[in-house]
Amino acid sequence: QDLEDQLVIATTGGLMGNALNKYFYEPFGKAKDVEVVPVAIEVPDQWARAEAMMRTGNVEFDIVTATGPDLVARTNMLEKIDCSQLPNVQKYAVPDACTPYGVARTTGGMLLTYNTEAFKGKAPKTWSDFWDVKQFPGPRGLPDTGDRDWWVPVAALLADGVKPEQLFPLDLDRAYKKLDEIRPHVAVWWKTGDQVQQIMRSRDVVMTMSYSGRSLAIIKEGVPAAMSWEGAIRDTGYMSILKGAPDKKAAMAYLDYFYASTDTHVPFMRDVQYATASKSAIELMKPEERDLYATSPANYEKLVKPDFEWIGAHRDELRQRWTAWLTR
Amino acid sequence: MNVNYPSDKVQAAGAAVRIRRLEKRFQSVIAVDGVDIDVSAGEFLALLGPSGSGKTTILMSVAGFEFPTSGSISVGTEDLTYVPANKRNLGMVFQNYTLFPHMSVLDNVAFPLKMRGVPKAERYARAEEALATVRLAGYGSRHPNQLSGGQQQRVALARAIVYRPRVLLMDEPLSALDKNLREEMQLEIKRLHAELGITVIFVTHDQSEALTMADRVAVLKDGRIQQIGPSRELYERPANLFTAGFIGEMNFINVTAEGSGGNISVLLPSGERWQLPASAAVEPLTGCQKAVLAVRPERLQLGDAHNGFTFRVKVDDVVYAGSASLLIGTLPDSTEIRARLPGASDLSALALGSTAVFTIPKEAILLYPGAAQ
Amino acid sequence: MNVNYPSDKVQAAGAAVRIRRLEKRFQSVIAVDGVDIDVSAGEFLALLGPSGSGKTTILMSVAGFEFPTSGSISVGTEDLTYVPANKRNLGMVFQNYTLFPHMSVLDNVAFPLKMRGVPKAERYARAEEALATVRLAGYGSRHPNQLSGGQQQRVALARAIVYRPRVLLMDEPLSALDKNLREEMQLEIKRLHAELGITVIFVTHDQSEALTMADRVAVLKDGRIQQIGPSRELYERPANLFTAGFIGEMNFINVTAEGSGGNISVLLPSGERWQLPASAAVEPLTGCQKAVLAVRPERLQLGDAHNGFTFRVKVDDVVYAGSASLLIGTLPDSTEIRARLPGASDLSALALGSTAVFTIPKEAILLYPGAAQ
Amino acid sequence: MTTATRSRFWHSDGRRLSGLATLLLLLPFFAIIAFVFIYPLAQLLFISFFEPKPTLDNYARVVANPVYTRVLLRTLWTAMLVTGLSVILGFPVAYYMSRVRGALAALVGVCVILPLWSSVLVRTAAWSFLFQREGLINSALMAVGVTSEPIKLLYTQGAVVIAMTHVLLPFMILPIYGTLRSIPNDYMRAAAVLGATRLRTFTEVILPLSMSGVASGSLLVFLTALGFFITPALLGSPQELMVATLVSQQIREVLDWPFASALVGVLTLFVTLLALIFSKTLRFDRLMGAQT
Amino acid sequence: MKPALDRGSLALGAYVYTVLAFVIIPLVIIIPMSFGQNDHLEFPPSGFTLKWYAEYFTSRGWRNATWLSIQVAFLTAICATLIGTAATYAMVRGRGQLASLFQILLIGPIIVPHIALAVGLYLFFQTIGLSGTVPGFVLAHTVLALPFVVFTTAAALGKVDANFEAAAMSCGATRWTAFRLITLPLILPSVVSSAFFAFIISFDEPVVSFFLSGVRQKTLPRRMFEDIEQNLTPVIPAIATLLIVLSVAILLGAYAMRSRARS
Ligand SMILES: Nc1ncnc2c1ncn2[C@@H]1O[C@H](COP(=O)(O)OP(=O)(O)OP(=O)(O)O)[C@@H](O)[C@H]1O
Ligand SMILES: Nc1ncnc2c1ncn2[C@@H]1O[C@H](COP(=O)(O)OP(=O)(O)OP(=O)(O)O)[C@@H](O)[C@H]1O
Ligand SMILES: NCCCCNCCCN
Ligand SMILES: [Mg+2]
Ligand SMILES: [Mg+2]
Repeated sequence: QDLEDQLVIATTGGLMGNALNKYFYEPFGKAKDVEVVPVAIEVPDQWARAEAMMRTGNVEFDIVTATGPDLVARTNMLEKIDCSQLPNVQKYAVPDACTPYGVARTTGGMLLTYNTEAFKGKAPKTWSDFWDVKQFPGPRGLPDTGDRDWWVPVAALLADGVKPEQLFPLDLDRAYKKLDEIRPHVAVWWKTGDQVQQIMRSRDVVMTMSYSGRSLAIIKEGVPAAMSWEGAIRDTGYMSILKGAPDKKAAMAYLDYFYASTDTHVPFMRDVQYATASKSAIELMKPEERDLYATSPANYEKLVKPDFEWIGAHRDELRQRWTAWLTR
Repeated sequence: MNVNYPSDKVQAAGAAVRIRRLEKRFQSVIAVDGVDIDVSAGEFLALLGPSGSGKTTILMSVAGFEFPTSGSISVGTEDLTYVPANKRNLGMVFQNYTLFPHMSVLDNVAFPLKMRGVPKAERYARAEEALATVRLAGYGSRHPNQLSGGQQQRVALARAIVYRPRVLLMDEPLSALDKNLREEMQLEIKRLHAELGITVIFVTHDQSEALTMADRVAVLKDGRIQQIGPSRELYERPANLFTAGFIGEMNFINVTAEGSGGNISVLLPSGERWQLPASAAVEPLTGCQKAVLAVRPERLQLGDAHNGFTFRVKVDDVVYAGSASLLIGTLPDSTEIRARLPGASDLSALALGSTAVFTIPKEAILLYPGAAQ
Repeated sequence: MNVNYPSDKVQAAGAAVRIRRLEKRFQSVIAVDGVDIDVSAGEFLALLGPSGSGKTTILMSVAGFEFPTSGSISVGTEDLTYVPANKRNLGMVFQNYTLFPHMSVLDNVAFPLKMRGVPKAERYARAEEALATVRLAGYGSRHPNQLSGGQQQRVALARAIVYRPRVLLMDEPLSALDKNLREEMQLEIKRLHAELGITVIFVTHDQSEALTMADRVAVLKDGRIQQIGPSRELYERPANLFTAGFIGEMNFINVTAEGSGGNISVLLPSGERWQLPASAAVEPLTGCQKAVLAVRPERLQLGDAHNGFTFRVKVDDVVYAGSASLLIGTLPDSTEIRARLPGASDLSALALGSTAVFTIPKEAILLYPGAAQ
Repeated sequence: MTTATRSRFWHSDGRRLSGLATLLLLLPFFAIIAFVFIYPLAQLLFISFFEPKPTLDNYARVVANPVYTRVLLRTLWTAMLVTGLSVILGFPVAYYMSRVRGALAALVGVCVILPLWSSVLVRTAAWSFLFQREGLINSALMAVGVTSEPIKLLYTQGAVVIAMTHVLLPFMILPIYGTLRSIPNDYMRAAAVLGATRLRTFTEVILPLSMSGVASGSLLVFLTALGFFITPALLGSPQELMVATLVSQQIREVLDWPFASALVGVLTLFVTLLALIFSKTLRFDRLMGAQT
Repeated sequence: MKPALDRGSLALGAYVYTVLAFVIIPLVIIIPMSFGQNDHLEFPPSGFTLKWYAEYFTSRGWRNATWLSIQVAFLTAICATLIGTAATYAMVRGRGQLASLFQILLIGPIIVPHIALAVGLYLFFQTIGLSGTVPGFVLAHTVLALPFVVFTTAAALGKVDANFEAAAMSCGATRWTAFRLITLPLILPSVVSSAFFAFIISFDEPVVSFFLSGVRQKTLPRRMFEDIEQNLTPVIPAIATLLIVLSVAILLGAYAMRSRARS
């Protein structure tokens, strides 16, 4: 196969970047004689760069990280992916892993995480508990990053008693009315995964919405924290190919390679605390370990499945509403 | 000698200043080394000395900006040695005017009254009055940078006297002005002193300024007083070689002197022998000793005037200087001699290299023990 | 009058400087307004004038640091009007020494030679020699900040003459020095001038410095030459009222004058009438007109000396000034009159407020058309 | 004789450089500023006026939407708070610096300048650590008994203002120090001898004379604060959103570059206007007075 | 007797040192945290280890970032000092016509939000291929450092009497020689310290580097920013400590040099 010499992949840095490098980039590079160049970059910066690349016609990235709504809202910047060209994905990944604009990489949940020492044995479970400052007093954390403009309203609607399956289309008026209640108790609007870990460690908050992987990391670290999968929002990171990517063939090859080996997915999942879409890999784990991941059947069924079409179509409205409310 | 102003007026306003065993060290430097000065009420005293002689340090100690290492300072009956400057109630004029640039002239002059809580209307009235005293009535609304150097110094003077302090201190107040302005201001300050009867201590390193302005002059060197006395005394009978050389011009001739009875006999380098009256010796002479004969250039008369000693000088240079001409010459032993001859003199005979005859009046000669370098 | 040095030596080293119709404007300011000066080879010319009169601008034009708006400057036979400063080969001494602080004294003096590519050994030898000329042999290894002001100015002088320029320019080189040092340096510079035969143009605003040092003085005001001539001429017969007032002290009395034949008759404010010789009038008088009678304070003699006109003065102040005393008084019409009396005079009769009689020698009187303010 | 007036462009008029030499020496400066500063900003402005089509809509949005006007006003307010706090903290330090001599002066000087020499990132991170709920400040406050519960410090306007002040303080201190040092000592002495207490000397003489330093320091701090990014981003909560962060959001997340450019345009226009109006006040030559 | 220290100066002193503590403490607090054993930051740190320093010195990523930053900062120091000193000299000794334009342009890089400049520069550099290259960083950082270089050298140049150069020229020196032999040696301490300043500004610049850093080329602050946001471990305090020590050393060196130059 005649691949390009290099492949530029934009991923968030830190733990995720290191693990990807170890389990996928290096082996792929060796196997296909392609130099993989990882670019550690926050998702928003990645899109800003991509925008500039589109404007100047000088595209540097091949593979970028996209979230669900991006696959709907940013199709003008993405290459269409022909899933039939990715036999390994077809073979080893869960059925909906390949979409027209992205291949699922990792799945986690935006879930409630709390300090186990804060409430004298009581344990909050649902978003209603998050809103219940009488029973569970103390400062809260909520995200102000990534897809918070729908994550947080979704949590608010759940707290207000909306059934998960009736969430979409989102009733934003109701959501923000509910949000007004919790607002005074939010001490931190966190911006990065590392920050959400820090505020849990430093007890700047007693309860927060968090990436499941980050929560898992601090629990393993020994911080007295626990997470609840009740009402967690599914958060899948996709690998997409930027329009005009210089190394498109290598990119496609990598997407396929990612799912080629089930064996590497298990230690990878243990390292990054997120599940991949490899259906064969999760089956290799013991049940109790499996339950730490979003894709374990028990958890997966509790996850709120967002309607990306709706979200993608209402992106501007969501964001305007959020900014207007938050900066008030 | 200065003309004396009616003494009752003088006594009224000024205060006496007593400086006792004043000493001030800066680390290893002894800036002032045991100075005693009594300034009587209404007196105008000049502190004169070369750079670094301690003039400013003494004045600053009186003003309260330096606290002495030891010794005391009192004004009138009060011991002020360690009183802060702003409680001393003395007037002070600085070299560079120090008018506050952000205030009008009137506000500058009214400033000390404001500090003393004088109500607005009164303080402006009094400030106007002080401006009139320095002949700047009507300049109140200007800003300092719209005035000439001399005018600025007048405003500084007005500001220093507006609260009628009993003592006025000035640290080289005129040295930034050019010659004509300086001479005008010298007279102005003297006039003010006479009018107000204030006690003035005036620092300068310009000896003619000190002589012109002061009732008495204190000559300083290395933090010590060399001589203190009225101008005429200092000029006409300086107490030691330093003062003699520092104030005015002076010719020095090394001689050997022998005192006997009412007369002194001096042996000049030329081998000549002059008999001087005993009064010529500023300090008593004993037996036969090395001495310096001193005489002012303006006391030398061209030609044999029959009223003193004559001697011959080789003419090295004649410098025209308007109101006088300066002749520079040498004695046979190459001692340099200067003579200042009135402007209208006929100098046509004094060709370069020729020899001229001069006469020194007997009473113009002073004799000091020691040797000139 | 200055003594003339042997003229052959002078001619050898200096160059003539010709300044023609020099004009320099800074935007709207006319700093120099059509000045013509001829400085002959080896001459010492002083530019004298009040602040802002254009002295520095003229000197800088000669040095090449200002290019004139119009007019020309030549040295010797060369037109230098627009030649860059570094190609003019003139010596220059600035007011504030401008010794390069990071170089030793010897390197400072050797600097111009280095610029001319003189080999190291030779340039140090010549620099040592120049230092010896200004009597600073042995100071070469010091740094400028280890020298006194006078010594620094000598080094600056050595640096300016080491490459034997034919013209030496100096802009108030002595004004930062104190009086004694200044007088010493004045003689030093004159000595150097005589020794080297160099042409010197010397800027000063101190008239006594100009009179003492220069062969000729050019008096400037508002960018124009008021008078140019030898010191004695300037002092004894100033060409106009400005020069008369600016150089030395002068008493001015407003009179009405009427010239007729060889005599002039002036009517004094007191009503007296004096008959003056025609030579008293500096400019010819026509008919009956307002005029100013001018006389120097040192020409007034106390008492009736029978050799001139006598008049009465009310004594306002007598100021002792060492070598002389200054009497300040007023005529009946309140014109101020000053008299400078020799130091040894007996002034005991001059009580404040009393009236004194003075004599003016006939030949001491000058008469100018116009009126004093 | 030469009387033709010579062009001062081609020829030095003696002491000063010729116009040509001046230009040649300035050329690299103007070139790099033109290409690496003016041009890129101009390009952004171009986008703001011409995308999607020639329009003023982007600017209209800045003014019309209360969210954005609120952010602009909050930015102004924060910059003013920072400026005020800088004056209050900085003036006495500048004053003290201008009085002390010797080793003490060197110590104070180093303390003032050191922040200029150390990473804004690191300093901001340090503040976030100090401001934590169980951070040093809260521990200290609780130990002293000022409070029994930890107070919320981090992600507040207070945190942003304090940390920004910390970053900008040297820009306030140095110009004030510069003016204070240029006031001759004799003015203080003159005031004292005329009867002013130290306080009166300060209020009547020193303060008015140092106002030009305060003005240039304030303007510099204020203008710089308007564009601050790192500190509000790391220490502030969304309620403290400032213009630069909004710009960054529009650029990084919303990808609405025309609008972000319009925001930059408004900010740049405002800042340039202020700088032009006060260009007389801005004595930047004094800024680095303490450095040399 | 001699008056003791009055209450006013005591209060002033107390206030000033409190402010200075406010200035210094955030810098000092960093240092002990770099020795903590845990992965995350804590104070007081538990245990003592040098492993974070070791990690910094051995990690290829940190090393590459540091090396890039050193190269860029070094070249920036040279460019900014050359361009800045030339411009300052022209302003101080030149004809002064462009003075107000110069002043306005000079403060531009300080007061225009860096994020705006960063985006603009990114767009521009991306088109001409300078983005993520050493020359690209150097150009951008030179613009940011120029004002500080100019302020520093202008202050020094203002203190050098113009007559020094005039004197040298009257001695036969061309203007260039006069500058080289007289003016330059006299302002050299300030020129050197402005070069250090430019170095540090570049070495420390987070915002513009943030956008200009390319796929491979990443400056030290860019990496630090990343780690602060995504992976905050005591490596950051360790680097900060090293930077602070470096700054203090340079500052003290500059002071020493100036006081030697003065004596
Ligand atoms: N603050 C100070 N610290 C150290 N030494 C000082 C200080 N003030 C003065 N001196 C030293 O004390 C001596 C006397 O200084 P002072 O200023 O009183 O002299 P001065 O007679 O006023 O001289 P000048 O005519 O130059 O003004 C000098 O040797 C001076 O160097
Ligand atoms: N560079 C300049 N720009 C504008 N005006 C100037 C400049 N240089 C001199 N002038 C003006 O030209 C006039 C003459 O100045 P110049 O310096 O020649 O006088 P000066 O006789 O040397 O005075 P001083 O005795 O004060 O040194 C003054 O009015 C001065 O203000
Ligand atoms: N710094 C942000 C960490 C982002 C984690 N992304 C999670 C994607 C989960 N699948
Ligand atoms: Mg003194
Ligand atoms: Mg001049």
